[in-house]
Amino acid sequence: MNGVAFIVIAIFTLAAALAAATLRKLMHAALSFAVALVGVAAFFFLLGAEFVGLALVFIYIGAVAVLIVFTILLTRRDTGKDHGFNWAGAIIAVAVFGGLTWAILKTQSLVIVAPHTPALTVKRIGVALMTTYVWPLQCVGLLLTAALIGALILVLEEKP
Amino acid sequence: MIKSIDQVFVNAKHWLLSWLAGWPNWATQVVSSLINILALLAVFLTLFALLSVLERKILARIQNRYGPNRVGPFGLFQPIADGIKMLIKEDIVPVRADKIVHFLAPVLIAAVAILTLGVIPYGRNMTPFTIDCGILFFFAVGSATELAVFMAGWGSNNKFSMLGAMRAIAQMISYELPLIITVLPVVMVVGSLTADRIVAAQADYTYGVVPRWFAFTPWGLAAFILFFISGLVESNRTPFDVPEGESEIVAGHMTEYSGFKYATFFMAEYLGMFAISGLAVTLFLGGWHAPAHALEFIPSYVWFFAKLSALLFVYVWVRGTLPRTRIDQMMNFAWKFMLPMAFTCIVAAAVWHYAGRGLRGWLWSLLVIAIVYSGLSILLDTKRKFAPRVYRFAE
Amino acid sequence: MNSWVVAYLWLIPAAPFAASLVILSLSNARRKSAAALAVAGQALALAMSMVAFALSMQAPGFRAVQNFTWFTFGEQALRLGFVLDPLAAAMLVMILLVGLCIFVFSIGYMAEDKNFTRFFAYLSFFSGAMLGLVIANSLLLLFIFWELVGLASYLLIGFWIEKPSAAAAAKKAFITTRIGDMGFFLGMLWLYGRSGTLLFYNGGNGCLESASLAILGASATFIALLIFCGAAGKSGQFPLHVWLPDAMEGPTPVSALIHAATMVAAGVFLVARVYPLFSLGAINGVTSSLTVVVWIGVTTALMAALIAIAQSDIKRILAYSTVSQLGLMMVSLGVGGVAAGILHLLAHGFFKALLFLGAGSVIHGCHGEQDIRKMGGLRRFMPVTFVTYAIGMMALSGVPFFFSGGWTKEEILHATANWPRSHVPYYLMLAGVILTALYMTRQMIYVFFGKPRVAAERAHESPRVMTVPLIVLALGAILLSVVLTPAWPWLHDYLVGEPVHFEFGRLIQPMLFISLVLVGAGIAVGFWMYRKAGLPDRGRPAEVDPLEYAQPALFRFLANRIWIDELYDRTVIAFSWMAARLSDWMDRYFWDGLVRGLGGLGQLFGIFTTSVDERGINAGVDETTAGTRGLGRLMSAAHSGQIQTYLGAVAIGMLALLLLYAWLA
Amino acid sequence: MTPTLQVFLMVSAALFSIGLLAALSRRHAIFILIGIEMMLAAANLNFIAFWRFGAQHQPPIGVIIALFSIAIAAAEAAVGLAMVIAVYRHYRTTNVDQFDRLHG
Repeated sequence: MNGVAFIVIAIFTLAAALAAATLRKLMHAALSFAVALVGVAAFFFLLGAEFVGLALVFIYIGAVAVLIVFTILLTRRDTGKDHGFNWAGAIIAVAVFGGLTWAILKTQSLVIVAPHTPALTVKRIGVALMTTYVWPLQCVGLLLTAALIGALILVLEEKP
Repeated sequence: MIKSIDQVFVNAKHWLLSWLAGWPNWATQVVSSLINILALLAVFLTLFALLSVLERKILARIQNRYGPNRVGPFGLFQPIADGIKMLIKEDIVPVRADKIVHFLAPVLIAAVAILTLGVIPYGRNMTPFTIDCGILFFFAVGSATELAVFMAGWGSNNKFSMLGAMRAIAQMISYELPLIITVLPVVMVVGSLTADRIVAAQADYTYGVVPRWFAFTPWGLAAFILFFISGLVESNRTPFDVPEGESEIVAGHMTEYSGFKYATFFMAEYLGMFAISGLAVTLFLGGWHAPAHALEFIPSYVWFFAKLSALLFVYVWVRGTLPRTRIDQMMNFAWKFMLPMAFTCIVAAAVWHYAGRGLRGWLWSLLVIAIVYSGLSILLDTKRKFAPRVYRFAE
Repeated sequence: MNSWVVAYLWLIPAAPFAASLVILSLSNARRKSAAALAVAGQALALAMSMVAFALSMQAPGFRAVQNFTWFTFGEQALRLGFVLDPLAAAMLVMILLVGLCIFVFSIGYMAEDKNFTRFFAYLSFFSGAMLGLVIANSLLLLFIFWELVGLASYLLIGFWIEKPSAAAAAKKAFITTRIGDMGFFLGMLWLYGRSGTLLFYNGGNGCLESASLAILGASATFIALLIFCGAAGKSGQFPLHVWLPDAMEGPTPVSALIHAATMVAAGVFLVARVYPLFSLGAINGVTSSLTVVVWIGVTTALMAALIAIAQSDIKRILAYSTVSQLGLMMVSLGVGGVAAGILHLLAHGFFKALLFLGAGSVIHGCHGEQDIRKMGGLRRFMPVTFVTYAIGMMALSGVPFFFSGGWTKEEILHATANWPRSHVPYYLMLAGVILTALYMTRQMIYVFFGKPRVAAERAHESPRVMTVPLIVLALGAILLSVVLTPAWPWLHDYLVGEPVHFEFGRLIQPMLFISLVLVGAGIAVGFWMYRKAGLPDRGRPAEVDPLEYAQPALFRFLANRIWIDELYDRTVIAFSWMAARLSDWMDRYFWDGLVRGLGGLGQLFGIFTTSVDERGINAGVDETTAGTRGLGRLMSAAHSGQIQTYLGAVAIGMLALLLLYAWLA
Repeated sequence: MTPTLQVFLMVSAALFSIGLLAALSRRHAIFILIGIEMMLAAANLNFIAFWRFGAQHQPPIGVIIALFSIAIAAAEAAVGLAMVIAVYRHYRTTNVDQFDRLHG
């Protein structure tokens, strides 16, 4: 397929992700998070699931990133002070990464090349969503409205 | 012969590509997309330049004056003058501003604008970037503008720009919803997200004269109008240009920008306008189809750009006539009128489809829209709607 | 032939009942209307029974039945009914005639009593019940009226409720008759059980008709004997006679009506009514039940007659004479002379009522004095009473010819004579006749002859309202003999249901002479023994009774009613008292102990469970809770509240799983 | 070298652990949310990778689950951020270490 593209995108996303995790400034971290997500979307494009990639971009960058940025804005009073870095967390994260890689490398069955697949059209996804997975779709709709209302109530400030 | 004229650009491209027969496959792909990009940029930058001056001339004519006519014949070289002006101005960056974010903002916003242009079919098989879910791509990328605007506001470390950015984002988010929901009926009726299929669906003509454009169906017209209004808001154009309202907060999130960065902002705004109206044309005005069977002989791209310029004229016309709306009026209008109407368009489209897509469907969907519209207008009686403005100062 | 009379037969008992109800509702002051109502009720009933009597005379062996359903339970219907046959018709007439005379007499006798109206209410109630009993066609209906009669007798005996002796006597009467009635009731149940119906005559399948009698078979004798217990109780036969003499506590008309003519006769009537039960399977007229009846009758007659001789109370003598006469009737029924028994019953009803009313007017005259030893020579002061009393005495002792008593007694003797089982009853009955004559002459001499003693000074003749019934009854006692003579035995044949024909030849019967001799002997002995009664004679003080002087031990034995009451006290009363104490002891100690023991057991169990609960379960639970709380506190220390520690823990957990997986695989 | 499933999984594991790193090591509340979002994105990557490399089920189950998980992640992010704001209003700080009212 496109090894080169894969490598480029991989490096790009991981770098952005690492930046998001380690950058001092909160705003930069948030923005690099957005960039990392674009990387992940690129991965999805690479894997042939354009729709999901676009959905990811649309939802995450369109909404979540903006939300994060807004939250940073609303909690401005102490963004200046750096809360410091907790090394124990880093060690655990590395350990987990080690464990995961060990597990992945150990299982040889994963070493397979992507079979040729018919292009995933939005129609197939649409049909699947609307027939077999119509209930989960409704539930997710319900969940989203509930989350919306919940978030609003949480943040709603009673006028004095 | 007509066909060859119609396909002249496409053939040109193939001709160019034929030069690279021996190169590996991915290389030819890269080159072909490069060609597309260059063509796209060329066309739309010239259009940008043209429009900037035309806009000022039309505005002037509306205000009963001439507008720029000193530079070149009828002031046509005015954009070049502006361009040069912008380039040679000093690029001031606020001291404690967040330099990276400050710098990246205009870049991102321009990139996004150009990206959205890539999906629109300008003529018969003249779509620069054909992917399965074209419209979704358009909106996915489009949504990055909010982030860019925020970066601009945040990066310039200036209260006014921050406030301007907040207002712009609030405005754009509120109108993003109606924008997308009005697109839904078209996608639903056509059954696909790819722009080409949408345009193809509007090819036929009823009774040979009336084209099957969606704009001529009741729900299509309503959706088109709503889409157009949301387009105005998305590109921060006149009735809704609160963010950079000169009288209130200087240039909104663009206050701290000068020189070339400001030019890019300005360009991005226009490109955004082209993209939105281009999409409007593809979705509702039958893309590059001729308005009547008889006029088929005129090449497709001519029709596309004709319709595009008509819409742009309306943009400028609107800018010239309507006063600026208050931010809370705009918000109420979005949530209380636009959104319900957008939903009714979907229902109307469904009714239109199930009532047989013919005259009967036409009447039924008209009825639905009329009922909801009148109901909403009664409900949102202006006297009561605009509650006294509550001044809440930022904590 | 159910003419309208039979259909409205129930009106006869209904009239006195209605009268009694109305009188009860009147206040005590309305004396005149109460008396009028009672007499009217009686007269109406008499008229109707006259009509019924006329109807029953149309054909020999007349029987008309009027049955109706009282109520149905499930598909079983309980049927009652009224019957009109010679036996019932005769009894109706006798009861009403005697009753009417007694009602009129008691108007005078009870004049100064303050509960005058209540007395008449009870009297008419009693007569209504008695009439109902007589015409009942179902043993159940008969039993119902039987009980009402018992109730009436209780009310009337205990009429003077303020007198404790009267109340005790009423109670005693009621209880002894009830003991008998229990036997009657059992018999009735047994009969119903076997024959399925209590109707006497029901067109072929009544319990007294041949169809169901055949079903009864051997049990008929036992049923008969049980029913005889009721009869014995009510008619004062040997074991259950003790209440009759004490019943003299009631006013004299009551004694006259109830304890002479009607109620006591009910027992005999009952035996006569259910005679087929007694005589089922009779071998030439003798069945075991009938023999029992005979021997009971004989013992009662002799015993009562002997006791009567030694009594000093005028009414007690008559009471014992009634008991002995009833014994005689039972004997006659037992030996098979049903008609003779009934005849004697009817005749006895008239002259015994006469005697009682005579005694009543004597008592009234002597201002309530009942002890004959304080009376004497009253014949000069109360001539009418004396004459009617003498007629009654003659009839009672059985002087033949003019007096009805003679004829009926003679017939009974004739029937007892040819009783196949044994001749002893015959001879004893002869002795009975002598004794009867003896004690009656004793009484006559004591009361009417000799020198007037203490109570006699202010004696005066009773008013006309009392003497007229006496005269009527006396005439009745004499004229009745017209239909009783063997020459024209109209009443006998009427009862038996054979056509009567006049035959002069049969007038003189050998039995006539025997009875003449016996009665003469009796009177002679009486005169001889008691001519000096009440006067000091050859070393005998005045007030001492000649028999007592002659045989003091025997006299005292008889005077005390041969110690039967004391016997009962010692046996029955003692026994019941003992049974009461035993059940009290059982209840107090045995059952109570048992229950208290169970309670104790429960308490014990309670104590046990609480202790287990306290030490075992609670302690255990407390320990575990303490343990868990400690563990909880330990665990909570791990929760630092920091979100990141939790997230770290999750990650470490995942790692541990991976390691475990690695170590396992 | 065309990328095999294993390599994809390596990348998503890396992304996941970077997310974990962000969530664990940074004391700022919003970092935790960013960390979580990254972990979720890694999971989605896994879904799509397995869908692409695995047996082609007729309804593209991997894609659909990825879609749903994106939607849910968005909802979760919204509520999470709302909570961060609410907590900030109460604590006047976003330093996670100081949110320890629920300690043992």
